Amino acid sequence: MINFAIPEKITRELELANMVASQVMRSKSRYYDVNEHERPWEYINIMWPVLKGQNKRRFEAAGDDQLPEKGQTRTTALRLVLLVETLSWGDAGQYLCTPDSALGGAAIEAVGTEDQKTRFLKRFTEGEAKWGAMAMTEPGAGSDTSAIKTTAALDKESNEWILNGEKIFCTNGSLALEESEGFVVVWATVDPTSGRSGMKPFVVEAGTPGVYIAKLEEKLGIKASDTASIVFDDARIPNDNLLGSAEIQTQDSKTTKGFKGAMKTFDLSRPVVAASAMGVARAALETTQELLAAEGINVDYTTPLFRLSAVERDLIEMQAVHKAAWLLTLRAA
Amino acid sequence: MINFAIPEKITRELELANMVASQVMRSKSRYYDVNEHERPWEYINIMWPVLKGQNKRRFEAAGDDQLPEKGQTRTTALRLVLLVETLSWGDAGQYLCTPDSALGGAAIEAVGTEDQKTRFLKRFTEGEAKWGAMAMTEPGAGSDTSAIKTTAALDKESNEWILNGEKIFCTNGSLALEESEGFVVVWATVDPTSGRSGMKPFVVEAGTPGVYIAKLEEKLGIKASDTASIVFDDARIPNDNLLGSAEIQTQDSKTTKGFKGAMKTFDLSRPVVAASAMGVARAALETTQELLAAEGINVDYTTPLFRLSAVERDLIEMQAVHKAAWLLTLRAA
Amino acid sequence: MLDFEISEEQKMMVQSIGRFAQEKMRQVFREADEEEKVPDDLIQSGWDFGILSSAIPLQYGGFGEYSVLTGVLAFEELAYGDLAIALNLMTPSVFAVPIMLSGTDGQKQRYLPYCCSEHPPRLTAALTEPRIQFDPRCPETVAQRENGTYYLNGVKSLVPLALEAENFLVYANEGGMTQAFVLDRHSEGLAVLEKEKLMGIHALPMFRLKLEDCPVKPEQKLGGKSGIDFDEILNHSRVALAAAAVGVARAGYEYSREYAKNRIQFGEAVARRQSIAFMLAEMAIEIDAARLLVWEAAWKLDLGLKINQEATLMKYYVDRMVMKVADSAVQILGGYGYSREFPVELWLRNARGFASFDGLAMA
Amino acid sequence: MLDFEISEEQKMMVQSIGRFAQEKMRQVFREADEEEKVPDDLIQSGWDFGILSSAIPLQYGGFGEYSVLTGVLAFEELAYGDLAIALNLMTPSVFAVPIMLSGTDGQKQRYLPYCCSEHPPRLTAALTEPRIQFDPRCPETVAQRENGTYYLNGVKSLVPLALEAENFLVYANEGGMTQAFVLDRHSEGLAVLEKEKLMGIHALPMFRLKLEDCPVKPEQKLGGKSGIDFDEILNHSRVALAAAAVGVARAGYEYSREYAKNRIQFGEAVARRQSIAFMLAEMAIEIDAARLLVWEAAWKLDLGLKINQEATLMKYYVDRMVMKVADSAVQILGGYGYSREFPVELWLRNARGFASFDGLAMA
Repeated sequence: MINFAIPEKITRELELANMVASQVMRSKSRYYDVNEHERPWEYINIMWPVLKGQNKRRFEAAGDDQLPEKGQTRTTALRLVLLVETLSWGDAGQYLCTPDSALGGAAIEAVGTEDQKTRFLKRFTEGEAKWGAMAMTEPGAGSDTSAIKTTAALDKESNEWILNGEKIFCTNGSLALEESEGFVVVWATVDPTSGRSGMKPFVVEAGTPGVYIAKLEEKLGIKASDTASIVFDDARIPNDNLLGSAEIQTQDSKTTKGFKGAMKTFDLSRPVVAASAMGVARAALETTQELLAAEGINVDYTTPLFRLSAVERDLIEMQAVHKAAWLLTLRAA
Repeated sequence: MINFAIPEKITRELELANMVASQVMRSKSRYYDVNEHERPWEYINIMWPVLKGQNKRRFEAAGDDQLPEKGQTRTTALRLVLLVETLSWGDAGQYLCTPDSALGGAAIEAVGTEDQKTRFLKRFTEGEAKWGAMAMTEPGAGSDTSAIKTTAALDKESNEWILNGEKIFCTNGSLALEESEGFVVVWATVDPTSGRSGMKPFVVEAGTPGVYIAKLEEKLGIKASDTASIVFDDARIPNDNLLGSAEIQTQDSKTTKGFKGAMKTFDLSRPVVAASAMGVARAALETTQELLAAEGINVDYTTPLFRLSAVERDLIEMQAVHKAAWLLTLRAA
Repeated sequence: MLDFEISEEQKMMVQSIGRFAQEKMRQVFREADEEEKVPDDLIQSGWDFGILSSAIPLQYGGFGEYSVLTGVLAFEELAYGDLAIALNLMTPSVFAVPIMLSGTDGQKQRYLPYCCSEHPPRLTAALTEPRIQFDPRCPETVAQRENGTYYLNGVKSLVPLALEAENFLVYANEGGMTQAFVLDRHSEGLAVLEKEKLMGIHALPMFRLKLEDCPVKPEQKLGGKSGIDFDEILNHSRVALAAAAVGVARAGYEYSREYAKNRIQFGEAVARRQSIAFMLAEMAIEIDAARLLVWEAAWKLDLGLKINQEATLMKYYVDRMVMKVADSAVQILGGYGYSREFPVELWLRNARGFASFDGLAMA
Repeated sequence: MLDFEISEEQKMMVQSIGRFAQEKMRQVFREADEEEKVPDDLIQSGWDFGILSSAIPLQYGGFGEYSVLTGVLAFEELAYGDLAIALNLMTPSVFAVPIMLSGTDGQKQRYLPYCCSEHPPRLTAALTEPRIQFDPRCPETVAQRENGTYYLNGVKSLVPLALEAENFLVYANEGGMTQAFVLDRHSEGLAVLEKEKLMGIHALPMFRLKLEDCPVKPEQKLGGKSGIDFDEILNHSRVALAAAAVGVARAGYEYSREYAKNRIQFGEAVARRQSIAFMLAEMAIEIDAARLLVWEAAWKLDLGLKINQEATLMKYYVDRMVMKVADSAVQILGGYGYSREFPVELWLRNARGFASFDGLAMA
């Protein structure tokens, strides 16, 4: 039954996020834009205890092994999208520094064993702030993710995977590997000749020898956010840091599961990225409206189109496309 | 040396065209829109004597075999583009019925022998109105012109080419083949296995047995313009109605001349088609401005953007893109 | 709680109207456009869905299930079949819905039962006026009261099915507010003028209406003394038209998508070329976004909310969306897009009108 | 007669400035942006082209070859190298060109020879004001005459190189008309305020200027008693800025085109994908169209024609074009487009300013 109402419970939950966004994040927005690569600790220190508590409750509940109901998943997704929109309205760069297992955690949740979940995710329920990340893109593999060249070779003797290669554009790569006890889920191929089906995700933990942050990207915006290049130089990780099976599905197999798993993780993250964009858009739209209102320019929705000023019509267009995009985002959540 | 002035001589020459456009064409625009497939004889009868005279002078001058100077070619192209813009400002559908050898004639001019020029083009200097046309598109070959399936086979006994196939979207196909003593230049392949290099242009004259107008397209607009489907059913034409050489260039030959010839003909026609579009655009723009001016809406070019009404800014945008496109058209001429 | 699924009942209705659109409307829509009329039996079959009568309250002979949301679902499907036939078929709504929303009990009793009859009632409405700067909130047709009688003066345009209408709901300016008056076809001073000549929706014959000192009794003023909330009526119209625009756009999108998948050039389906594939993706995105805007506005109307803002944003987005999508459909069909042998040129012509269709539909 | 070819002399100038842009400006533009300053020797090398002095009449020490068209050709090339450095380098023009156009003979004699000196003179101009609804034809900075002296009051923004300037040309509203006044840096009541913090063109330091009862002698009013034709001066500025926008857009287009030709994904250059190829084609079309609009406006200025219409259409088109092209360049580079290791993000930031750069360049 069609319903566009966002439950009041969720709206109330957002009040804290709204406060963080408008007071903590906004007041430091310009600072972190000017001081690239400094970390927004005010924001992180507020978020971490809250998230840690949530993670703990979720982690403990997971033992019950109950599948969430459909409606519940929906509520969770909606809550996440609204939260991300609100925090990005505050500051998209700072939001990206949220201490969270992020895409890496999602991959572990999706295909990890119980043991792996404990080994890699329990840390998000305790201690200092931590980050997870995912490393997929390489200099030669952008939109063409199937072209990745980072290799993982199993050293049977030590029962370790040896990783070699370079990953770029890894969001929170430095926070995960060098600035906290986090991890990065790295996509590597166990057999360069077998294409997508040879691509597997590996968990690389902070402090692993042979793993270096080669560069932090200097960017146009979201400068608080750490976008790392990571080099793997004979980096050794335990055999069971591989997520899922080591088996290479044949090309004609319908389930090129490794690659599909990666794509699936990205799929789930799409509405969240969209929500972040929507937060930035709303911030821009609201600020524009406030500045124009201060000049006496407001939109009267009963004015016929031919009598609108150009600026008023721009506002209507901005509001219309913003709303259209927002409804699409909510539906995708 | 940069110069945006259109010579007064050319502007003066356009006065007649302007009169025809505003008085003859405009007054019948709606009529021919409602009465599809009727021919705009008022327009044709005014244009034919003028064009016939021009053709005659040009035809006779061609005997002198002087290559035109660069500047002269430029003037000719500019004159043509301005004329087409003006006539299309009058009515684009009627303009397309201009009695002319058109693209077919251009192909003959470009690659025809002296004998072919006389046989096919002299008719445009005398007698009743006539049309030339070009038939390239087929049901299965639109943007992919190299996929044409119409065949031409040489019957060595009778020394005739036998054409079989179907052409569609042939502008003035019916005027050229059934309503005047005209001709159509038909692209057909002499060897379906040799791709583009097998494509050759053939002149098919009005009254050729085995050539039928299968359909006149019913269209969204330009309804005065005849857009014909032509069927060739063992249509026989003399051997020397082939334009250019019958030889098939090998695929690796740098000059797949037949095909390139076709493309070249289209190239030359691009600025003319653009000019026709520009005429329609100017008609729309001017009419809009006139109607708005009657309502007291005019553009003041000194008003700052933020104080413009939405409609005023629309007018500025329309004028700006119109002008940008027009300058590109003039430069391409 | 947020929910983007329509109910089972609504799904069934959408399916059955969708079938009607595909199997019946699409059989005759080209001929209806060229002949400028719709076969009576098709109108009757459409009327048999009872879209209007199901919305009318029980006490006036209907089924009392009025839902703007259900109404817009129906409009999308009908317009997906053919816009002109949809508007033709639903013309009684432009009379009936304002009566439902704003009529006095007497007016409801007099007119609504007629809207539940077996055959479509001959009712229409006149809102638009033949001016570039027409503002429905400030019409130039005026209603002036003198000695207990209103006198209407002005010219109305785009009055659907006016030639056969028995009653007209005429919108006029009374002291700066738009009010509506119910007129009889035999009203003194009312004249149906020439048929409108339009770019599209030919299967909906529309006419000019002239009102010259046309006397109207006060009880024929919609809503009686207090009149109407015109904004509300306008928004009920805009949401219906926007839903229809979504239907037209979807028709163009689906047709051009199937064409692109089947049209082979350069050895592969043109849909495999990014210029076509990305165009189709954008069409799908914008249609879905537009539909969500329509649904949200309809949902709010059903909650009794004022939606001037929502309706304005929706109309702005949808009017542009439908033109862009219909134009892309024509482009994707290449030369065939320009031919009347294919439906997309008709959808482009129909799409172009939405910016000036105010009042031609009601949900 | 219509001719779209520049002269041989102009070609040579374009080539040599183009080389300077490629070989010198592109070496330092990123550092200049991050450091917010341009190396002095680069400015000097640019000044050595004599772009301004060649335009100044012989009797004032120049070469007397003033041509707006030649000026816009130079601007496109310089801005192709780097917009901020170009504007920095050409700052004296915003003072000198209005003097040339509207100055009294005394004003020309006093200031123009200085513009022909070996080193760039420290001259600038103040037009813009820090308000959303700023209209250059109606500034809020006012000039009021009292007892034979003008008093200027107001705040100016975006005054290039104000910190080192010796003279300012300040535009102010005198009785509803925009007039210009030549001020000395030591003028009473004139204060250079804080440096502007902007999204781009960082290598052109700009400042706020405050005028508080700042007295100006009548002979310092540009054009003397009759003043200036401000529209003409504004159009000379707009044509120069539009040419610069074409240069920025071309930089983005060429860079992203080469990237797309060399970036292999899915086994082929991304330039072979229609979504990229068509984007590049549109960029090329719009850059060419914009350049033609600029050239036509410049050509008309050289003929002494009034070009309010041409300048408005040109500015409208060019401001949008440069944003669209610069944004497409960022998009074509994928993730790299967002990185400051690549130049396209800088061009996008610089491009965004054209809508508010009035007065920052003159041709």
